[in-house]
Amino acid sequence: MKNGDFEPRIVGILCNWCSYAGADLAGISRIKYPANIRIIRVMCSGRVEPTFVLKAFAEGADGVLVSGCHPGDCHYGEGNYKAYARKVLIEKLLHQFGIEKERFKLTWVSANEGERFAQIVSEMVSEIKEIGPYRPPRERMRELQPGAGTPPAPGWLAEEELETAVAGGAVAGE
Amino acid sequence: MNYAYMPGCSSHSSSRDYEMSALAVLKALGVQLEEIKDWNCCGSTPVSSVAPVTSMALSARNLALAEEAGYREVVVTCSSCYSMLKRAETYYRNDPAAREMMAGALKTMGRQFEGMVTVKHILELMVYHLGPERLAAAVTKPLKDVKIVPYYGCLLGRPQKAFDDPETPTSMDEALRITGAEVLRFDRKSKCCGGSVMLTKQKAVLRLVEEILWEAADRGADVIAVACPLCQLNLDAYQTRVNAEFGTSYRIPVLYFTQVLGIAMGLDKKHLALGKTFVPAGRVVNI
Amino acid sequence: MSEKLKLAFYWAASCGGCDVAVLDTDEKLLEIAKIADIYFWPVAMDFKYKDIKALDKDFLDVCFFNGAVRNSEQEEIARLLREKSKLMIAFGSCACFGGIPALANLYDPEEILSWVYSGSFSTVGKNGTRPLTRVSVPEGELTLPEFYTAVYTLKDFVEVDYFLPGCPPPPELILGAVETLVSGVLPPRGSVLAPDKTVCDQCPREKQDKKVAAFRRPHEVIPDPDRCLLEQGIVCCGPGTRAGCGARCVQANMPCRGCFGPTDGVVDHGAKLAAVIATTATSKDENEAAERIGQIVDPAGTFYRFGLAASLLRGKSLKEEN
Amino acid sequence: MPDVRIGVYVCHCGSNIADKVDCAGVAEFAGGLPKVTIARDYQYMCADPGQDLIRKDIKDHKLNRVVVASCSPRMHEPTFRKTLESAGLNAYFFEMANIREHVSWVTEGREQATEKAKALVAAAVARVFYHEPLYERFADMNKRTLVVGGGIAGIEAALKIAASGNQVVIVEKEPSIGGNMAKLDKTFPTLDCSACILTPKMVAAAQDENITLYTYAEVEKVEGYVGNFQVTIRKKARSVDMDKCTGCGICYNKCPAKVPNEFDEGLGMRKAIYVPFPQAVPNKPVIDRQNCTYFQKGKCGVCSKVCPTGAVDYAQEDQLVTEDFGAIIVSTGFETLDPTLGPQWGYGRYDNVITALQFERLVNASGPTQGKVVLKDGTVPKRVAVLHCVGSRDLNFREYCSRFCCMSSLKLAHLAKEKTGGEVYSFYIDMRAFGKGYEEFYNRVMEEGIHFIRGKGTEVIQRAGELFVRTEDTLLGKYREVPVDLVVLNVATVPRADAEKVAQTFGIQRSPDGFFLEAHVKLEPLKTATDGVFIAGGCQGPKDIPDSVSQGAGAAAEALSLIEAGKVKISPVVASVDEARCGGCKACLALCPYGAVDFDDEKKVAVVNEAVCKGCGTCAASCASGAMGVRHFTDEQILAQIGEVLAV
Repeated sequence: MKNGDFEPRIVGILCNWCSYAGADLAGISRIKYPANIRIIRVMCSGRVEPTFVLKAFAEGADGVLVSGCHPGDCHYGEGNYKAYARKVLIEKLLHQFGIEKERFKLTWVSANEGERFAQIVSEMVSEIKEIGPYRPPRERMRELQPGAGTPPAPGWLAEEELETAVAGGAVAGE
Repeated sequence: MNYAYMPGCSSHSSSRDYEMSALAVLKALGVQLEEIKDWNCCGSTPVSSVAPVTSMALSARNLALAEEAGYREVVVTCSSCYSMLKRAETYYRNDPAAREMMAGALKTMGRQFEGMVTVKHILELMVYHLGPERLAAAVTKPLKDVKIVPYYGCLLGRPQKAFDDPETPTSMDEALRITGAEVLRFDRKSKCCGGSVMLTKQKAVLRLVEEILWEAADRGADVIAVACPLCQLNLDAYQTRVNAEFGTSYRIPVLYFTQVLGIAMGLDKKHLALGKTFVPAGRVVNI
Repeated sequence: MSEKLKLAFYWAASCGGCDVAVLDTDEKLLEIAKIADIYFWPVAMDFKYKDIKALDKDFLDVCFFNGAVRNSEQEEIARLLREKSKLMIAFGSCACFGGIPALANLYDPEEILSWVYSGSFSTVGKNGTRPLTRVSVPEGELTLPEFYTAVYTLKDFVEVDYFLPGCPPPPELILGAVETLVSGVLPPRGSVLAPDKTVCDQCPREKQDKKVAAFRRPHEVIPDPDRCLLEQGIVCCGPGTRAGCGARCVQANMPCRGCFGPTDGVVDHGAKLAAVIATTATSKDENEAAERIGQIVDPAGTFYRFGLAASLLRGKSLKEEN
Repeated sequence: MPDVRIGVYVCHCGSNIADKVDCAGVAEFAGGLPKVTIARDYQYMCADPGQDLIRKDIKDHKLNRVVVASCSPRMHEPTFRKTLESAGLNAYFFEMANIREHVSWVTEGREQATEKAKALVAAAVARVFYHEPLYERFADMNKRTLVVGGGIAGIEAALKIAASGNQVVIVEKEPSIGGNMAKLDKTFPTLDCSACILTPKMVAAAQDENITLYTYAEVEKVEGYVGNFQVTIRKKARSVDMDKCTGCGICYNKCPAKVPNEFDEGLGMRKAIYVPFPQAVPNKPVIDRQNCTYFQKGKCGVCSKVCPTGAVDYAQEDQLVTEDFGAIIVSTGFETLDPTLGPQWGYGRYDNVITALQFERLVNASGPTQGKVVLKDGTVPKRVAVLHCVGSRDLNFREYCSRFCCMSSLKLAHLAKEKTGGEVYSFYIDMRAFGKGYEEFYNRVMEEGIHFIRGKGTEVIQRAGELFVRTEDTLLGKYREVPVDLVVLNVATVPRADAEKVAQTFGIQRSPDGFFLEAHVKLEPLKTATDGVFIAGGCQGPKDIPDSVSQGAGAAAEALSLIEAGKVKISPVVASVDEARCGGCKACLALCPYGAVDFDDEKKVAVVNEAVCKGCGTCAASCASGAMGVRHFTDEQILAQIGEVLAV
C-alpha cells in the first residue's frame, strides 16, 4: 500500500437518532476502528448542508462521511431522503472541484448497527489511504499573505466587525 | 442473435445429445451459439472443493476469452459449468479479494477480464430472454398424452441463487408446458441426484436416484426431462442398477428438455440425437 | 460636504461592463459630475499610474474598484488605490466575489496558458510561444505582470469598506451609493450596499411549494411568465441571491444567475444554492432523485457562476507538481 | 458579546476513558484553547463531586460556558444541563465531547485516542463559544392513552392504565380483541387453558368504563407530539349496528356463505357474517364484505331479514375519527412465517403437514374438530412429529431464535400424546427451557414417553402415502428418516406484514430482523425513538405470554409516568426564521414533515410553529438565504465545530 504513513482525517456528520447512536453502540460493544474519524452530531441527516461538506474539505479534511437512518426509518420521516438528494448534487460538485468520489460518502447506519458503522469507517479510511491526502485549493493561493483570503460576507468578518455590522442594521439601497 | 457458447467437457463426449439438440432448437429459433475459441475446463468438481480459487480462475479465463471476442453473454448448457462460471462472475463483481486473485491469475496468462460478461444457462435464455411466445410459435407438433416431470437437479440455483428459485424452480415447467405435454408436479425437482459422488459413494447415490425415479413413476411420468448432463447420465444409466438394488422395475426415459422441445418443434430427429439414452425414448420419439 | 468628492475608478480582471454601468446612470452622471471630480478612470480618460503615486495618502475620497485580481499589476494598483483612498468600494461582482473570471479557478494556470497559447482553435501561432514576465531586448528589459495561480477577490489583498455587487451593479444602486457617501451618514464598514433580502422578495412571480420533477435549461422550455421559474424546473438562483437588482432577469423570463452574491451570514453562496435546488428534487426513490439531479448541467458553473473566488473551496486544487 | 469564559472538564470515567486517553494531557491542551478559563480532569464527572466541581467553578471563575468531555451526550447531556441550571447558568451553554463511546472504547492506541479526544474537545470549545441561551417551555399533557393492538400485551396495558382512573382507547384491527393468545389451547408450563385465563381479561377490558374499544378499526395517521398526539382512526364498516345488535347469533346461523375461518387457521369454516370465536369481545358479528353474497351479487339479505333487532346495516360506511391522546402504546403483535416459503417442509404439498397454530386449533374444544386430533381423512394419527425451529435459527429464513417455540413444542408434544395416545417425536436443535418452571416442564414431558430426537427436521417427504421426517440425529451421529402420520411445524415468529407501515405511522424504528426497535436494548425496552410512543409484546420481538404481560404492564407504567406529570417539556431546539432576511421563496414549506412551517401572506415570510417543530433542521439546511435557522444547531456552531475538529 502506498501512502503508508498517511493518516487521513475524516469528518463524520451523523444524525442523532440512528447513526450517532450506532457509533455509540460500536463503542458500547468495544468494536475497534481507526481513530481517523471525528464525529459531529446533528439531529437529522436532513440538517446536513453542502456547506458543511465543503467547509470540511476547505479546512483540509481528507474525507467526509455523512450518515443517517435507513430510508423509511428517519426519526423525522423524510430527512434522509433530502440528504440523499443533496448528496447526489454534492458528488457532482466535488467531482468538478477535483475531489475524488472516495472522499465523500453518505451511508445509512441504524442505532443497532455498531459493527456496520465501524466497518464503514474502516473501509473509508483504507480507501482514502489508497488515494492519499487531499490538498485543499488554498494551497494554490500562493499570492496570499497569511490571514488574508476569506470570502466577502460578514461571515468572514472578525468577531467585533460582525457585531457592528449586525448592530448597524439598515444598509443603503433599502 | 449471437451468443458466446461454452460447451464444457461433457458436451463433446457423454452429452453430445444435449449439445446437438440445444444447437438445433436454438437454430430453429434464430439464435446462433458461437463456441468460445480455446475454452478450457470450467474448474468443476474435484478442483472446486480442493482449490476453490484456482477453479474460479479457470472459469474466469473462459469469461475473459468471451469478453475479448466481444461478447457480453456466455451461454452454457451444462449445469455444473453454469454454476462454476456464474460463481466466478458473481465473485468477480462482488468480492474484491477474489477479483484480485482472478485478475492476477489471468495476468499470468496475459489476459484480463473487465467483468462485462454475464453467464446464462440455456434454460434461462430460452424461457426468460427468448420468451414463451417465441417458443410457442416454433411448436409445430404438439405432444399429446405425454406426461413429463421436469427435473432441474441441484446446481441451477446453487450455491448462489440465480435465475430461478433454488427449491421450487419453474422455468423448465414453463418450457415443457409449451410442448403440449402434461407437466406433472414433481416435489423432488431440485433434489441432488448424487452425480458427483457416483464413483465414490455408489450406495448412497443409488438411494438418491431411486427416490427421484420413484416419484416420477409414482406420478405416472412417461419422461423425465433434465437440464444437466450429469443428471441425465445418473438417472438414465443407473436405472438397471437401482432396480437390482431395490427390487424395483423402473424404466423411464430421461431426455434433455431441449430434445423434448425439438420433438415438439418437429425438428429432424437425427439432429436431436434421440437414440443415445440407455432407456429408449420410445413412445415420445415416435409420435 | 463643501468640497467636491474626489473619485477614482479602476478596472481589473473584468469585462468592462461595470464601467459601462457607470455611464448607464445617464443624465444623472452630470449630477455626479457636479458633486464629484474624477481623478482616475483608465477606461475613459488618460491617466498615468505615476500621477496616482504622486497623490497624498487618503487624498481620494472614494475608489470604485471593479474586477477580480488575477495578476501582479492588479494587486499593485489595488494596494496603491487603497493607500490613496479614504473609502474603497468593491464595485461589481468580480471585485466582490471574483465573478465570472474566477471560474478559471476550476483549472490550473498551466491548463489555461496552454489552451490560450497553443490549444485553442483561434490560436494563430502554433509554436506555443508564451509571454514571459521578463525579457531582455537591446533597448533594455521589458516586463509584463505576473499571472497568478488563482483569481482573487479585492478583499483578499486590501481592506474593503463597502461592497456593491451586481453584474453589473444597476444604476439605481450606484446612485444610491453615491448619495449615501455624499450624505456622510455611513453604514457600518464591511456592509454590502444592497438589501439583505433575496431576489425572491423582489420577484413578482407566483410562488408555491417547490417540488421539481425534472430540471430544464432555459432554452428547452418557454416558461410560464407568472409562475416561479424554479417550480417550473428551471435552475434559478433567486432563493439564495441578494436582492437589489430589482429581479431584472426573472422579469425577462430568465432565471436569476446569482450575480449579487449571498445574503449576510451565508458562508458559501454556491453551497447554499445547491442545498435548496437539490432539496426541491427530493424523491423517496433514490434513482429518481439521482436522475433529476443528473439533469443539472455543470452545477459548479451554475451555483458558483459569480462567487467561486469567495467560496469555501475557492476552486480546484492544483495538479500534483513535479 | 460579554466576555466568554469557558470551563472544560475531562472525565476519566474510572478507567473507561483514562485507560486509553491521557486525560490530564487533554485538559492541559484544552487550557490553552482560546476563551478557556479553566480546564480540569476528574475521575467521574457525572458523580456528585464532579458536578459540584462544575458548580463551584461557575461561581468562582465566573464561567459562562461549560464543556464536559466524557461519554455520549445521549447518555449524560441532560445530567450536566441540570448542573448548569442549578448553578444559575442557562442549560444550553453546555456542550459535550464524546471521548468514551467515540474514542476510548473504539481506539486501539493511546496516542491516537488522546489526539482524537483533543480534537473533539477543541471542536466542542469552538462550538460552545457560539451557544445561545435557550428556554424550555411546557405544554399541557393530554391524559388519554391510545393502545394499538388488543392482544394480551395491549389488554394488560389498557387495564393497568384504566385502573389508575385514566382514559384508554384500544384500537384493534380484527373484529375481536384477544390476539394470538386467543387461538391457543393450553399454555405452558402450567397447561392451564388459554381461553380460561384470557377471557376474563378481555371481558374486564370491555366492561371498564375507562376503556373504549374500537375493534375492526385501524390507525391511519398520527400527528402532533408527546402529550398532544392527534390520531386519525378508521373504524371499518362492520355492517352491523353495534347498539342494536344483541349478539343473539341468528344471523350467522342462517347465513348461507361459507368461508375458511382465519381464526381456525383455515381449518374450519365460518360464515360471511360472523364472530371470529365464541368468546369474542365484543361478541357481535361483522360482515366480511368480500365473501358476502349480498355485497358481491346484490342478492341474499338473509341476515338482515332474520335479525330480530334490525341491526344489520348494509349501508354502513367506514368512519374516520380523529382523537387526541397524550401517549401511545403500540402492541401490534407478531405473525408466523409462511411455511410454504420452505417447500422442503412439505407444507401445502402434503395434506398432513400443519403448523403449530393449526394444531392448537385442532386440540381446542371450540376448534374445527371439537378438540379431536385427526388427519385429513378423519382418522386419528398414530405417529406425530413436532418440528422445532422451522425457519428460526436458519440463515436461509430467520437468523434469530423465536424464543418460545421450544416450550410451545413441548406443550404440543404433550397434547399430541394426550389426545392421540400414539408415538410423538420431537425434532429439536437444542432445548431452550429458560423460564420459570420451564425446565421442570421439559422433564415432565420427557417422562411422558415422547421421543426426543436432537436434530433439526430438515425435510418432510411423502412416499407411497406415508410421511417421513428427515434429520441428522446428532446424538446418534446418524441420518434418519422417521415415518409419521402427522407433522406439526413450529414455524418462526416474524414481524407482522404491515410492520413497516405501522412503524412509519408511529415513528418507530425497526431492527434488522424487522421487529420494532426499542430505545435501548437493555435499559429502555419499552420506549421508542419517538417520545410518548411505547412498544409492548410480540411486535418488539418473539415473546411468550408472561413476557408480553410484563411488557404491557411496563408500557402502562411508562405512559402513566408521562400522563401523571401533567406537563410535557417542549424542547427549545426548534427552527426559527429571520424575517428581515427571508425572501419568501417558499422552498421550506413543503419540506417540513410536520407542517410546522407556514407562510405569512402579509409579511411575505415563512413562520415556524414552534410547538409543532421537532428541530430536525431540514428546513434550515435548505434555506439558501440563511434566514431559516435551527436553534442549537446553527450554521455558525456546526461550522466552528468542523473547523476545529480538523485543527488538531
